[in-house]
Amino acid sequence: MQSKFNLPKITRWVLLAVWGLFAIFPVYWMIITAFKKQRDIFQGPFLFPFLDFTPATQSWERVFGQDRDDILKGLGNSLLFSSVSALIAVVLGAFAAYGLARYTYKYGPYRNNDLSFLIVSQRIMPPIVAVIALFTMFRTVGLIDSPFGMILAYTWFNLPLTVFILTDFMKRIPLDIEHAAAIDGYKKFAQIWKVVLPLAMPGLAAAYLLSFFFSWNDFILALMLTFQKSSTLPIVITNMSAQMEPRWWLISAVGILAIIPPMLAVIVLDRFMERQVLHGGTR
Amino acid sequence: MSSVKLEALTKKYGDNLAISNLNLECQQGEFIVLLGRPGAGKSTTLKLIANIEELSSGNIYFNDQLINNIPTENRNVAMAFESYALYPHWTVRKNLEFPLKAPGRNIPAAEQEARIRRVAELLEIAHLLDRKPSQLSGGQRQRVSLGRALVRPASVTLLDEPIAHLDARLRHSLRGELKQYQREQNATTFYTTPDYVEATAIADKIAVLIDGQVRQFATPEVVYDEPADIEVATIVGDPKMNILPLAPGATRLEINEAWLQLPPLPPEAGYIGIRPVNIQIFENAHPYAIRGTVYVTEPMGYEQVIRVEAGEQLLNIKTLLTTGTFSIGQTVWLQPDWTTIHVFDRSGQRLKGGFH
Amino acid sequence: MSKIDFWVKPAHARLAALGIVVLLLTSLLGACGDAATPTSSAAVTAGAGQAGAKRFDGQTVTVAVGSFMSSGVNMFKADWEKKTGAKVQVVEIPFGDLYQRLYTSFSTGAGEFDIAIYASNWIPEFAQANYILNLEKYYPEKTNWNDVVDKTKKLMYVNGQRYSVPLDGDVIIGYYRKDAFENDQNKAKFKAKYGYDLAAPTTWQQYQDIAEFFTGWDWSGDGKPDYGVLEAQGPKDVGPFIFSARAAAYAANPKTPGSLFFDPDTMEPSINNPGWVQALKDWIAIKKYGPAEMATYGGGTMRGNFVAGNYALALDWADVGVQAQDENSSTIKGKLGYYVLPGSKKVWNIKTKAWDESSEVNQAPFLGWGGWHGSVAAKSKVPDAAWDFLNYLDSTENSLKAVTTPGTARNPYRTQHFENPQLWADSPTKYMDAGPYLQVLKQSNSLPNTQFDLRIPKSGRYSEVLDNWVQQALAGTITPEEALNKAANDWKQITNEAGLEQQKKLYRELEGLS
Amino acid sequence: MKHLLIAPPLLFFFAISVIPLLFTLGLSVTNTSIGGSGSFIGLNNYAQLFSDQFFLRGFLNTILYVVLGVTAQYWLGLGLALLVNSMVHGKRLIRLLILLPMMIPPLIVGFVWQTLLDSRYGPVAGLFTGLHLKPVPWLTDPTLGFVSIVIVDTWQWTPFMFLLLFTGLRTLPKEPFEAARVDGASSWRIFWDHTFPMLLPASIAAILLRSIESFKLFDIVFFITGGGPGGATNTLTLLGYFTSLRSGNLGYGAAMSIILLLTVVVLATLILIVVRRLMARADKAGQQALDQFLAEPLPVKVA
Repeated sequence: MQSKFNLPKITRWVLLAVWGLFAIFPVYWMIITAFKKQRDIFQGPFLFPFLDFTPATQSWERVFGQDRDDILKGLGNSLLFSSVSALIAVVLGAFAAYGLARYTYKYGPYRNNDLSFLIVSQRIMPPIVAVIALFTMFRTVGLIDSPFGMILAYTWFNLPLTVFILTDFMKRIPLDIEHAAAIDGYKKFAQIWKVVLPLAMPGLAAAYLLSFFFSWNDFILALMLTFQKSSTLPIVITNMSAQMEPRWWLISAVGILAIIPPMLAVIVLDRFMERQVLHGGTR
Repeated sequence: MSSVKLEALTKKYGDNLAISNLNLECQQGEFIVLLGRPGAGKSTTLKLIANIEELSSGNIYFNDQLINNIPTENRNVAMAFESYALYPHWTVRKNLEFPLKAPGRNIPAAEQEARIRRVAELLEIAHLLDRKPSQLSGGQRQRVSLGRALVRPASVTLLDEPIAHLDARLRHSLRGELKQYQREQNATTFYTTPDYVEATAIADKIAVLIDGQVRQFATPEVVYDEPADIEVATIVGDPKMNILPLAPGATRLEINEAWLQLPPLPPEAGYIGIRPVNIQIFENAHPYAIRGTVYVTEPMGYEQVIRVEAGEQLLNIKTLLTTGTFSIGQTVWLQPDWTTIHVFDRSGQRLKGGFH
Repeated sequence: MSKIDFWVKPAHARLAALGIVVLLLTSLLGACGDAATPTSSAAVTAGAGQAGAKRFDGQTVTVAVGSFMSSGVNMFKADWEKKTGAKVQVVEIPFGDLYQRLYTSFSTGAGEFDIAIYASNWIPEFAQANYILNLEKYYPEKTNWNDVVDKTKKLMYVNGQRYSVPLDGDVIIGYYRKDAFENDQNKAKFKAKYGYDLAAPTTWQQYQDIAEFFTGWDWSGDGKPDYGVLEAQGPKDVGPFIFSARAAAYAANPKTPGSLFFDPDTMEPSINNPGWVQALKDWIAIKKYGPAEMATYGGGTMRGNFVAGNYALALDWADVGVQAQDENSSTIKGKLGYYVLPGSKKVWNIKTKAWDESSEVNQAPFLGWGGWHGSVAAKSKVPDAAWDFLNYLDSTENSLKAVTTPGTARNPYRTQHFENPQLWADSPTKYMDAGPYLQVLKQSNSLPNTQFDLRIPKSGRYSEVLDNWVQQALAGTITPEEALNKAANDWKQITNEAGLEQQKKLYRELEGLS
Repeated sequence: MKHLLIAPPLLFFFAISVIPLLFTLGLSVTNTSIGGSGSFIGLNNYAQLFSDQFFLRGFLNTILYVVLGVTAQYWLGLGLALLVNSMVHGKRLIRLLILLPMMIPPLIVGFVWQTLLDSRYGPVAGLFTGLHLKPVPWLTDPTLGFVSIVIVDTWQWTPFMFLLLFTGLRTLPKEPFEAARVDGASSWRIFWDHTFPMLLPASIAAILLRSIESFKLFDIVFFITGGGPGGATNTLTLLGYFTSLRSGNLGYGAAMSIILLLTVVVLATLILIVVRRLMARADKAGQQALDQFLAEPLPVKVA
């Protein structure tokens, strides 16, 4: 639409194709690895099933056999923690971003910018060492290895991200539209819920996806804060992994399963990201 | 459907005074036009009434009740924004529905539908109900915005230049219908515009806003015939009134080696104003007329506006097209109708009394 | 705009923020302390008196285990549960994080685990800290204790008391490609080039010769040039164990027992003596006989690669032998030969500060990492059941089943495991030629100069430091001498931090010097 | 009301973030280690850090990763966002494919690239030998190892930039672009005069967040090179992890984390000062254009 780069169509497609190849090839590699025997991996490079190597179902037999319960547990937990925590982080983040975009805060010497700093600084802290303290805190309040604890941890982890991303989107929503909702008889909360949030939809969708991805792929928090019943997929994968023998075929198979939920999330949320929601609202 | 009283409204943005000591009182059901140039404080006044902007000081009464502390959503005001402020994520129908469905309104579904129909027909947007704002033209959006303000009963309806971006035909037809509609609804309406023609056409009363103050608040006729000061006089009327400075104690007007005898004026008179329609123009030399050169001509339908350079003055003259054809650079003769002049003192205030 | 301003805010504002934070925190912590009175108590010992009830009815035993060891536990879980009425909950912990997770869990309060299954190297540290139970009171009921290999037995004692149940035996051995070694053409060529017969190497020099010989040409017949050697030289992996195993031949002098890592009299690190330096030089020298990526391979990658078939020599625990039997991974089933780690004819003597040379080869097999052992957590509410489960895992029958099943990570550690190759051939592994394999393992476990790994507290830190510096030398950024001197310096610092006398006492005890 | 809005993140800050921060600060002045109690040693850990060549190398690496990686990711992400934004067909699928690398669990990313780049069984090496070139030692040469990490990081995280910039693009108003197009401006000019400045807030958010994440770069290095060869690809978080959690030297590891934290704050501040300059300039240019646009055309005297 607006910023159309008037490159020739061919050039555009070529550029995209180059990136696409770069982006997709490793994924392709993962997919075919899931159908290799271990020795095919190390005798490669084999790129084309049936031509280079005979596809094997070894990995899938394990995925649907002896490892099924672990994988299902990991998938279920990851899905629950990631989707719920991302939702909470986005909703809370949206409200906070709205506040930072629309109001002036003054807590002692702290203004809006200091508050944003405090919030985003949580993200700066490298989790590697913090996890030990987190572990102790979680244990004190009995949240270790509990779904609630994990959702809390991921919400904490992603909230700074969502606040930061969404503040910009909030600032772009014309004030008049909100005022219109007030005039039309709606209280602040309803204004935010019915008008502001839908208009921040591309931002919300992006923030949700990023939060989802971060929780989905988190390793260190899950490592420290879960034992068993709340272990997530990355932990399950790591447990299957390479220390003893490089079961890359098996890990790849789980990897294929692991990208399905985030892909679904993208497919569902993509339409919102694309929307040029603010167009047409104002002069 | 309230009477409205604005008492000493003041709005400051930092050190800038946007509205200073603004007073206004109107009856229930009146159609008030706030007329003023851009930046005069029209929109701000509406926003203060709606409580979108916070008052710096002053009081607002609806039906003689002080409502300063009542939040926007409970004031029961309707408003059409200059920026339209449509909900871009909803269809036109949902946009119109939204105020009807607000908590506490309890409007039956059938009535909602009827109101939407009625407004959509009035504004000629019935065929657009299922579109989203981004699929509308600018004019269509403005009509939706206006529709959203009109669709529901409100204590006060605030319309911020609601038809400014419509095409001429619609603008014209809507003026009348809008007024009619609001009268039917018995709605108190505040309407802003910089266009005096529109203001006169639609207003029960015009409030002329200059520098955040009401300079004159009266019926359109009074504002036109008896402008309170030079600034009001120049805002009201198109093309604007010719203002000629007078030398102290002057008894005649001298322009281009000719002079015209003035009617008797009070001694404090500093300026006279003559509306463009009150100057006759002749192609040939004429007694009791001053000479000038045509600077530019603008035909406007059956009329024309001619600007004439006369001495140091650039005078606007409005006359019928049939008066003659004038070309740039042509020498013409002008004759004011002294019975219609307005007289202002040195500070620009109108001097009372007729000089006809 | 606004987003930017906060970064350039004067510092005092943020300092003040920190002040507030501290205040809040202290009050918060106080509140937590009051609120967190433990309410969960052990309601598990009930049921013991009920007639007809099974022994551990209603009890739950939670087992923490390093990830890839879990199947060696899981396979016996159901049977034991049926037998005793208890429940077993297996908690898998990613291998690399096991130490830290066990430690945090042990040290920070009510234990999540009743049983920990972990490296025997950590037994002394956990025992000293009283994190694990002294098992002496249970051992009398153990019937198959005597059968455990001697070296493995020693791993379990701290202060003369047993703290663990053995589940695994870890010793590093050598592998070679029998098919390539037995090829007549190769034999002839090798003899012509090096002047001695091609056979499993007995010294590191031979090892290097063989590696050189098999590098750069296609002796495996797959159309691509092959390599002489594959070892796990990658950083942050098993490198320190492999390197120590190589150093033992040069630095574990039978005349000065217990001096491989430290001078037991002074706790002066030995790792920068000429013996270790020689081992490091050797290790660097074989780089060119392996693929370039060998520098990044950890143990797992190395195994997968080796059994896929393009390498003549390798060093590893017993695992390569097992993995080679799996034809999904391996092209070398039946083509594998084994040898006790090569030795050296000169050994450094830390007392005389000279090489002791002899015509005899000094062989010093290395018990790297020490093997999986199980301990009962000191805070376990169900110690009896926990012991019973561990004992069940180590029963004569079960242990044999475990060590012969692929993927359990349990390697032979009982005399009986070594004695009947036919059992291996009949097991799920379908081990081909188990005889020589078991022979070499048994021998490596029982040579008089077989060396223990470093087992004193902070062993993880010692080996991380060693790894860091050795990696530098491998990458060629510093010389071997420099690297090991720096490592030795860091070791001194670690020892001092942990308390030199304390470390020395324990080191001597664990090396059997007292 | 307004206080309620920002209460949750602030609450999280005080309830969860501050404790680990203080805990880490506290640890960093002791010699606490797993398997032993610690005592106060003042700033010794910090002093030691600055003579620790692994730390110094890791520190330098971390900064280079951020600078190179984030720069590459930003421009690539922006380019992709513009390309996709201008597409009419197939956008959905393309977006999904572009986002794909971000969805893959870190351990798998590690092994995929490790095998891809392996000179023996990796297809990249296969490509090179196919072209009769010598295999490139992607992972075993210190410099190339470093470059490889940047490439993988870029592969995985360019989608992050893309996502934020693309959604940013979708909320820009249409009118200035239409006006500029009517004025006959070239795509290039439109980009520099309008798109880029208007996208700056979104860009800053994206760059800042990505930088913060990049400073914590861990899993890619961990799974691909383990910091090797010879520490050439180490990062501070990787060192912190091994120091604290693997070898249990908590005090020293905590000191590393604190230094990392300070570095991020300082560098982020610097980045933002520069960006703010840029933005101020862009604002000024925009303001001038606007002024010109608003100024009424002066009445032309026709002589």
